[in-house]
Amino acid sequence: MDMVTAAKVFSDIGWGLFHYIIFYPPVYQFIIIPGLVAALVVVVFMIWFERKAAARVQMRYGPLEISPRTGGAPQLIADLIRYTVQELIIPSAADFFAFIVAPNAMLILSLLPMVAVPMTSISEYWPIPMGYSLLIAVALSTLAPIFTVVMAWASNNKFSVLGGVRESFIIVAYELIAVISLLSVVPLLHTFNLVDIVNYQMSGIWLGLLNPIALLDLFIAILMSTSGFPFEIPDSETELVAGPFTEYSGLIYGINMGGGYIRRWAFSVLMTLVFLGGWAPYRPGPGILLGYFVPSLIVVVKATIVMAIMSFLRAVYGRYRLDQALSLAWEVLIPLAFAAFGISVAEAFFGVHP
Amino acid sequence: MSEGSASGVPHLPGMEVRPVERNVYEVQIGPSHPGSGHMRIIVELDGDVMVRVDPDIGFVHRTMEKLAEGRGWIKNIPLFERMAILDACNTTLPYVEAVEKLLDIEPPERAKYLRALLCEINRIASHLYGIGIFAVFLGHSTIYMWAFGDREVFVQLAEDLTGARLTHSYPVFGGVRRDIPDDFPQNARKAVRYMRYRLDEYAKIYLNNPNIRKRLEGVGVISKTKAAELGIVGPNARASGIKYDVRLVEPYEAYPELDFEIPVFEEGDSLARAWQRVEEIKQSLNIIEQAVDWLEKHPREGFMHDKFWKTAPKLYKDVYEGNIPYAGKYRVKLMPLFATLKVPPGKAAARVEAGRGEIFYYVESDGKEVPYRVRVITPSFRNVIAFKYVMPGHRLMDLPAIYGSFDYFPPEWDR
Amino acid sequence: MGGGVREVPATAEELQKSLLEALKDYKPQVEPVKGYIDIVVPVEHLVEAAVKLKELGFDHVISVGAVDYIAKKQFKVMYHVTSYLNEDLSKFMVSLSTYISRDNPHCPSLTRVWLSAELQERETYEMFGITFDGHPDLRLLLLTPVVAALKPLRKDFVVKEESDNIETDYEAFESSKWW
Amino acid sequence: MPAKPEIKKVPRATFLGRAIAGNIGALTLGVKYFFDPNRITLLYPHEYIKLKQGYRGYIVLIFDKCISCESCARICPAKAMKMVSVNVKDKKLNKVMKKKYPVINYNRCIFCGLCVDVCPTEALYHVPYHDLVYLNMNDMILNLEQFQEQPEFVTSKEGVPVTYVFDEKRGLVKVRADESVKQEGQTGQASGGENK
Repeated sequence: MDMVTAAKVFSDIGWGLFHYIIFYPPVYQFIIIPGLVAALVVVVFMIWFERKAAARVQMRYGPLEISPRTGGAPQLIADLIRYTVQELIIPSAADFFAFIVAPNAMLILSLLPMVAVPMTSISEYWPIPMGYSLLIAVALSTLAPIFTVVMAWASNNKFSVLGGVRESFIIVAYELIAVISLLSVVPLLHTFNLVDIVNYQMSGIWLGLLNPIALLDLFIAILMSTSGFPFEIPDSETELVAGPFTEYSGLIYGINMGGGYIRRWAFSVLMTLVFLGGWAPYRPGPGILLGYFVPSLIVVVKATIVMAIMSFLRAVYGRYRLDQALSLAWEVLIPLAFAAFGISVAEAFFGVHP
Repeated sequence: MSEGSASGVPHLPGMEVRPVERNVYEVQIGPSHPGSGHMRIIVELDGDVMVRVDPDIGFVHRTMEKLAEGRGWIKNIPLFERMAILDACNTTLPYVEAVEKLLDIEPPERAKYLRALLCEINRIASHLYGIGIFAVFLGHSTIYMWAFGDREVFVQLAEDLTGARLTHSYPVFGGVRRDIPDDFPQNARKAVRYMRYRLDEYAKIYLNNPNIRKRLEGVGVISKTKAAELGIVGPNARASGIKYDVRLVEPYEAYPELDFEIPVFEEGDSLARAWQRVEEIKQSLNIIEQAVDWLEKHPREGFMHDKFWKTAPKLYKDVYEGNIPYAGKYRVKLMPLFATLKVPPGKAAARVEAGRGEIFYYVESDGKEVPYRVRVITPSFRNVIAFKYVMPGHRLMDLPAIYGSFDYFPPEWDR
Repeated sequence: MGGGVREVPATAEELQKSLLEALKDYKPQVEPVKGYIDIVVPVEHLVEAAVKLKELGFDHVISVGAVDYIAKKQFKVMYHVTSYLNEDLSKFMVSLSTYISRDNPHCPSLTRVWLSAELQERETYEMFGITFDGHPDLRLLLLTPVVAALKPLRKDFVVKEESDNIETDYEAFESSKWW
Repeated sequence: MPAKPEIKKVPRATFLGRAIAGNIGALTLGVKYFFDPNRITLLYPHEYIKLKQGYRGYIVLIFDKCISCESCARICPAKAMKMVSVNVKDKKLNKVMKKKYPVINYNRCIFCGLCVDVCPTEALYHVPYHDLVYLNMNDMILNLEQFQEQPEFVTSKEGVPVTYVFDEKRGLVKVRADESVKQEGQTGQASGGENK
């Protein structure tokens, strides 16, 4: 019988903690990369970038005063602290439970697709079996926006309700586009497996090049879903003060404000994997560093660039009217999405498939 | 929504309780609202379509007409320019003209050109302000910043000319208060050239942007007859095809001698109103060039009516010529009698084309040191009525697209 | 006005003459004014005169204003009109005005003739307390009911302002009273 | 030449021209300014604008020139100026007599400059700055002694003086005030907004 030393017990527990909880891939992916922590870091950077980029175009500096040398980069940290310690006002007429739960549920559900995406081709680090991972990720991504409608209804405010109605119109419109254009790669590669999809793109032919219409469609659908310009319709501040978020304050408003970005982050990661080659051209090597961190870093950088392009549109566009956005979605983008699907089928037929 | 809202609410003075129809959703846009600026629009929505629109104004009312009855004649000039400080010269000019009619004097030629020059600088600044506010209504923050940044160029010109950025108090009875500084002509020409090329960029990123075009095209259409019936003014009327501009029908100051066009659009929608302002800026730039050329060519004399300048002591001329080091240069000093001016009894009216449209003053004097009655009608006030009759039938998201296209300015219409 | 010479088809005098001719059924009077033509008709003929002017081409109202002649116990209500669609008439401003009694002032509304007078009549209503009979929507516009009850633009409403005394003694000046 | 009306048309665009040329034009212009920003922000109070002479700023009294005519106090639209009586020694007559002098209340002053323009002996003048801070409203009422000295321009102690010069390509260009004289002739080479 071996001696059970205290040191061994502790090291076993530590190893267990690390292996089964902290680096248990589903948990790790959800909490750290590409989940909550990475998302927060990227969102903080992205809000700063959005403000700085718009400011550059708009003859001004943007956030600067807090630290002129870094271009005002800590501004968002300061904002975060402010939101955290600000007073939380809950209107007496609001539905308390739904008012509090909905934003948090939205935040969590926005990140849920992250438990289904692989960050490397080494099966040891997959969060779930990858057989139908694209389908699962797409399905999970559709859960979050419903809670925006719940928030609007719970706020018991006219502007909120109008914003919530607009949001629900938009959900119905963009989801179909996003789902069809994401799934348009399936007939081409005969697989729902995200790892296979990325591995195919290792050859240098990104699916975005093979099917640019699907890429464009998905790009616009993401903008719509996360109310980015030119589709910033639910919380259009000129006529509806802040849309569904009118009654929110303090930390919960901060969650709401970041919520859209986090959803955009989740979609960007998905888009990177499916259309922009994932961790290609890097081939994951052995070990956790080369096999997991490097490829996931590549994905994060690519997805950040996608988000940066989306953020830059704020400086160029105004917002569409609700019915114009909807008609754009139903009359232009959905036919385009079907066309993209058709292109994939045609490409598969003519043998682009490896 | 309709039943429960009125019950159990105490009826306070000034509170209005009225039934709302079923299936109608009443939204109050304003008064302290990012899209409105101290003005409320009560909108009744049927689905997404506005069925009744009631503009509720008066949140920044300052009783200018009453205050004017208690102040001396010249003291009203700084008062009235606070109606629309970004259009200060245009706003006070008809008052000055009306009083000049009562005094039976006419400013000399150079003063007329100087007034026209500042009027056009103000008009550009005012239009740029309007473009900027309109753009932020549509969510286009870049043009908002650009227009306000480029407006700074013209505010700087006005500052060089008058010594104040916005509240110029520039035209006074019989003349003006400053002559152009020496480096003004070259600065003005640079500003004109800069703005011309900037306007092309505005068109590229804003007016020809498919997103903005889609928002504005065919929205808030006002036909020519409808515009005449509602009596809307200025660029908004001209965008509906009405060939009416006070500079055209009753030219004042130096305008009869200047060569420029009055742009008229016939579409009558929000997009035409937006283009109207761009075209008017182009014409104003032409006028600035001509006025500056004229002022440069002609000798520096005749900036104040002889009645107020002939008897001026030598010191006044020294100040004008800059012989007194601390006093600046090209300042036109006022005779002390301005402080206690008495205007002969009579009634006079004058109108001027301000940035947002025709501004009208009715001035009545009974021979005292203060006016008996001053009636001011500002362009924004006459445009309010359009909201009531044009907006119904449009969608709620068209409200900013129509509201902004009229170039609203609450302090001006509330007076 | 202005320095330029314009060739106009009709001068203001000619227009005034022709207007008096056209309105002669309604006992028009002319008052000497500068910058526009002032035609005064009795209050009972106001609507008819307005209809006639509209037929002549004066299609919109610039200003609806009133003047309080407290010594004569009268209000003068003025409608400054001009034309948009007839470009020859645009040069001229014509004021159609009427005198009404100062106590219990009533005036027929011209909103049905000129829609553009709607908000301005509401303003005159609240500022002077003149009731415009037949106005479709006579409510307060700029003021709250409490202030409108004082009828602020009437001459007997005096704004309490600091006196015009320009002198002050040194001690009072330095004290904090003087904002 | 009087004005003439001119019918204009809103530029029309075909569907493709709108969807492609319009979007590309807007995006390229945005990208152009992203890489070459034209900033005009004044980083107040690290920088402050050195205003030209002639700016209607704070007003200072030259005691010896004042002839007590009261014009300034009479013309003041905001009733910010008042006359106070003080005993002064007249040099010519060599006796002490009561004279009136203006004092000013900056709570009310609107900087219209009418008092300066109306003064028959040019006893008042503007200093070219206006951004002063007072600790309380009482301090803004100047007495006769304070009215005679130029107010302390605190911003100038910490900040860098800049001026804006006109430029054909960039509208207003911010330059250091001491350099603006040098750059007078050749403002084209814009130091842009990066000038700090």
